[in-house]
Amino acid sequence: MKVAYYPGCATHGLSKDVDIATKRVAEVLGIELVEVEDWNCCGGGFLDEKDEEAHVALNLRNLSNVEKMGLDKMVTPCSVCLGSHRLATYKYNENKDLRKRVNKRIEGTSINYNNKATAEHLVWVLVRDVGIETIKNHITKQLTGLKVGSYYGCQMLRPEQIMGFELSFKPHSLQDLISVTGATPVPFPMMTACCGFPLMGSNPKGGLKLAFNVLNSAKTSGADIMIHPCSLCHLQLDTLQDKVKSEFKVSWTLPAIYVTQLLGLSFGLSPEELGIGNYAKEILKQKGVI
Amino acid sequence: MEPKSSAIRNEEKEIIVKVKRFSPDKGEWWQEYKLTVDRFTQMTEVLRRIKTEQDPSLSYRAACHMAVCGSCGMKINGAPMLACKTLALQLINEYGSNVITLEPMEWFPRVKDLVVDLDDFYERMYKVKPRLYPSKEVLDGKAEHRLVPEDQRELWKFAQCIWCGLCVSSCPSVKNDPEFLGPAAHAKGYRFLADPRDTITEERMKILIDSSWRCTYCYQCFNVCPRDIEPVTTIKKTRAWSSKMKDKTKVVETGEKHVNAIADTIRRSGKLLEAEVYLRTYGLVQAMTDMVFMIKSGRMKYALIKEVPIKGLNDIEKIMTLGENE
Amino acid sequence: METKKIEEILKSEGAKFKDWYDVRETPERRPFAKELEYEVPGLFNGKVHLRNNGDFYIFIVSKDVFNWKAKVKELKLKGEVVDAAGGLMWIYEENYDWLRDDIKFLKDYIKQLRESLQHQKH
Amino acid sequence: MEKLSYDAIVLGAGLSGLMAAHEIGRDGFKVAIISKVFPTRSHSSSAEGGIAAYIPGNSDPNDDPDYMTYDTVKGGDYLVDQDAAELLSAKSGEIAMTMERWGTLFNRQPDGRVAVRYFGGQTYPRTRFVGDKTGMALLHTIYERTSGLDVDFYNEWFALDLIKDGDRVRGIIAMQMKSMTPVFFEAKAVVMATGGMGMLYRHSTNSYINTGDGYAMALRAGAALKDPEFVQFHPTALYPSDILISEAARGEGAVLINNKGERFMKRYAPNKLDLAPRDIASRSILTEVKEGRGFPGGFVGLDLTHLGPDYIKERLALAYEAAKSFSGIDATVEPIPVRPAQHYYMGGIDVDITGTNHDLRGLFAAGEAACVSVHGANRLGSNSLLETLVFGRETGKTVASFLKSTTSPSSSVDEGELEKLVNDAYSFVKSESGVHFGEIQNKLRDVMWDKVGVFREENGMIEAVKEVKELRQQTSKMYVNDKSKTYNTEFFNALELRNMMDLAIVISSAALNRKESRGAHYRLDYTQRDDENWLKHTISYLRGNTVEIGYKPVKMTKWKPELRVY
Repeated sequence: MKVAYYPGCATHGLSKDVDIATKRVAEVLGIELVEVEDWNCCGGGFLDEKDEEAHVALNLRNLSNVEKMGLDKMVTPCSVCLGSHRLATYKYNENKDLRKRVNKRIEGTSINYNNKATAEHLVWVLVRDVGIETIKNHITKQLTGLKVGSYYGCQMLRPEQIMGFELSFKPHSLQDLISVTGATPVPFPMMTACCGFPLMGSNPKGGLKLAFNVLNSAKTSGADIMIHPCSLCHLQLDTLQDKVKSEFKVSWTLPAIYVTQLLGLSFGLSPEELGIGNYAKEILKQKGVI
Repeated sequence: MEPKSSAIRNEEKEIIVKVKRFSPDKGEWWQEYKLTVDRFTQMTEVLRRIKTEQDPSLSYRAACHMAVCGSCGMKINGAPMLACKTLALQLINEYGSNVITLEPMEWFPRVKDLVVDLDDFYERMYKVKPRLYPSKEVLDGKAEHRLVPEDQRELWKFAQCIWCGLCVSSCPSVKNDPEFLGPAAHAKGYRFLADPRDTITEERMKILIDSSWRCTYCYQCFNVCPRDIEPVTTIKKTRAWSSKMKDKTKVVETGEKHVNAIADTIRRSGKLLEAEVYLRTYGLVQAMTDMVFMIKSGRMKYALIKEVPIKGLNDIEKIMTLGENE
Repeated sequence: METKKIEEILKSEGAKFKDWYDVRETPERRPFAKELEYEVPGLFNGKVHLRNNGDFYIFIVSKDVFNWKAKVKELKLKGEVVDAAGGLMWIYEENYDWLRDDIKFLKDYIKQLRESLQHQKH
Repeated sequence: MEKLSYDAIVLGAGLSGLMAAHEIGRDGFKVAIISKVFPTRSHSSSAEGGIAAYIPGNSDPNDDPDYMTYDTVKGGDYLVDQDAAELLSAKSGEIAMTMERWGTLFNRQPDGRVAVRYFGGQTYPRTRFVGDKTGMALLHTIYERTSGLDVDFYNEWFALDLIKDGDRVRGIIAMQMKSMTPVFFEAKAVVMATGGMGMLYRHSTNSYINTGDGYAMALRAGAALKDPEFVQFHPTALYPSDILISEAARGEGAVLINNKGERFMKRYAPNKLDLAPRDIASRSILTEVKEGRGFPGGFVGLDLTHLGPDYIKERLALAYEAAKSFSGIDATVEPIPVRPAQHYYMGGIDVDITGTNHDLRGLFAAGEAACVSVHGANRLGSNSLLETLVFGRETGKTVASFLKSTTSPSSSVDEGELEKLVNDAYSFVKSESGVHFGEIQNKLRDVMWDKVGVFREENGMIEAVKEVKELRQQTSKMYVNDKSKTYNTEFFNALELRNMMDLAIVISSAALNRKESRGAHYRLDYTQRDDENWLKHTISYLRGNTVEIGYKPVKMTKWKPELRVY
């Protein structure tokens, strides 16, 4: 299977381990990830507030490049990049006044979008196109005994009318992926709540509290570790472990790893090959997984 | 003759409705009802039939049964929805179970059964001065408003809030931050802020802008709004007014720095340069402090990756500059 | 510049018109457009609405046409009919040539309409 | 009992109530609005198509207010008071522009002025609209405006009864639904703006809250209802939710079909076919169903499929969306299931064009609750929103001048009588056995639909009167299962049912009495209009168990009755 691959800025930056693990896992599963030719930033979920037309146009540029590559599916590991592209095409199609303004902007650029290429989340491709059964065939190491919180976050699910892969209030894609590794999925009350990352740019205190709410909810529900589907959740939930610890006076950590990092472990790949971070390694060691 | 319409090939199914009931004297309990529905049965009709045929004591609100009055907001199978806009059989198919749960909306205090006290919601709406303040000349009939169709379409999209409360009930920032007005109030506020017929712009900016930077962009309001008014979109649009604001608060200042840094780095390289954005948003001191966490988590090495500008910078320049000249 | 060109076209098509005036959303705001009222004597009247960004529309008011909306399909107009109800019709014109051609067309159209009505009466 | 004093009480917070309160409050009088729902939940929000308005300088060049009046009079089958219709037309443009000034986001022409479109029965286009949610837009505008004024809102308060002293209105007893506390609202004037009564019928496009409370309270206090037999049925309500599918659908070419796939309107209206007037179309659909050519459940199909998906989504957006959301039907591939449903009540509390009732001093009414006789025997589309605002405002002005010239009564209201009214209401809660409201209500809705519905005839209506009387008898033996002292909706539903019964007896008796067919009142045994004997308004009072019927002449100014042909 060949799909266009849009890593996004964070996946090539501070969340590089998401990129590393995703590529390794895709390789094992026989998915050919072709990086989108000369891709640009999707706006990071913020640009639209400053300039809506620029946001739409930037995202159309990526999708237009995908079309030029002769592909129609653009897969991204990052929920914000996903939301950004899908919202852009939704607005472009639904709002004729905005469309007119965007068309003015892209006049004379390389952009030529024909509504063929769409953005999809890596998890959707894994669950729907590759299939749980196929993934199962590649499992070499059962992660038995590991309790994994299934954290969905926001934009892989919402708005449901634009994402549409699964019920936003009753998702199960991540639980399915956890189950296949032999680990125990731990759904928890705040598994679809916001991690607070988008609030860090304006109200970091509030953002941190949201992160704590999520981690605490997973911890209380019995998770050892959690997986998530987003390069920005990754920064928030994993990097801030110690900040949360000191700010909210708790003794535990609840590391967050990317979904493909968990899959990779069950494919027998080493934590180093998957770029797994320090906090997670510690827990995985404790639990005898590595 | 076999009817051509599938409406005519109706199916019927027995469902079990589990209602989370409550009254101040009896407390909380779950109650089950069984009834047969067809593919057209709205959840408001399910409730009406329970009430008139099985249990008259069940309390809920409902009026228009066409998603314009906003009375029947509740949690259906855990999701905040209007009962009228939800078909019983569709739920059963989507959730793969013939059991449907009904609960009152979250966040608002319960009054009885599915009825909640919406005063908190209304107060939020009144805070944004939810009415047009037209110019005196127009009110006196000495002049007439004009409003171009493009503006009418933009504003009408956001003006269709039916005060149902679903977005506020499911908003994490409402629960997290008392200074945040909530999604519905922001939609209402923006609808007037951006209305060229309004005259109290300064006051509206004071009411709305600080709060707008307290939203966490989780898209839940967009997700649950039964009228598709996209409150989060109005919050984004409100933030754009920050540059016109005097006496900015801390959150506004930080937020603006953050977004400007994002826009600048994208324009320069086509990519979002995280390290630079971080530095410009929080300043050097905070950035140094936070570096400790970066090192601890083991991702300091990634912070040093040097991103190469994209080749098509001409495109980016064009896309982003035109916006400033408009 | 734009106003002069529109005036020239109206003049050449035999229309009478008054001065341009500014339009704004409220009296306090800056104008977003200019308008000019015209009349093609004995046939129809209306105004030209010229936006600050250069977009312009012509408004046709006719006592002869019962409902423009029902006629849209048979009108061979260059511009796009953006609104029509009863004797009122708005056309978006992309350029001056379109404006000129559409006024020409409508003059003929209404003349012919009257003739055919006369014909029916006889 | 706690007492609160006001100059005026407005009952109902829909368009007419809010407009009336706005006018009263503007004159500095102390006014309270009492509503059993939060204002924006009122049924005004369900209005779709638009509000008719002749706006000078922004209307068809051939149109003028006289054409508008003529359309209204003819549409009402000449039972319209022509002075009322003239007032409606004359004030239409100004009221629409007032709403614009207050912020209503009317659809626009490219130059930024309010746009206009055609609606059924209009000689020239006059309908001003906000997409297909005009009622919602207007209601929100006027609530937003009045909520910023010095007007007291009592939302989710349920009114029990009108209090009078001789023939003078003294106020209202109402109960806060949350706490169930009864309060006497003392006032010199009461405006009934309580809306319609669709819940009396098994099928109705109305909200669940439209239970005719105002009509019943007025009747019990001794005021008359005018033309109570005139109930409008709309032919195309969505099955089974009875959400209105606008006439615009058939205007754009949609076709009614029966279970044989046959375009059956050719049997009933060979020329106009599917564009036949509302009453004829309603009768035709029900005939098909009765004769076994409907679909199981009792509906026919409204077929749009031949129009093509793009056209449907652009021109008939609401019909498309409603069918999808509420019936799970994709109108681009299969017919929309429709059937007639009660839609509007032309009858109402007898008032003149100032909104004044002449039975009780201090009683006023506006909107659907009132019968100003501006709709006659059949209302035209786009005229109801207009009526609520024009006559809401007229009524408010009348109340303000009434208050200026009226002194406070010297005696105070008999406390014992107030207590008795509350106790009567509470008797349902106190009873330990009897019938539940739901059982009686469902029976009532069946009787009204089957026997005082689209088709009427002598025997059926005699039976209806008898059955309604029996049900009304049972109502007094109702009991309320829920004894809760918090938001006890069962208790309020029981009181609503009591109101519905008082109204039902009047409707069925008046319908039996009128021996002709006119507008929405269609009798199989008298199929023609009879101007000689029946060009007059019915005036009906409820005295205990009997309905007393009298008449009033129709006011004519310019337009003599002629055959109603379209």
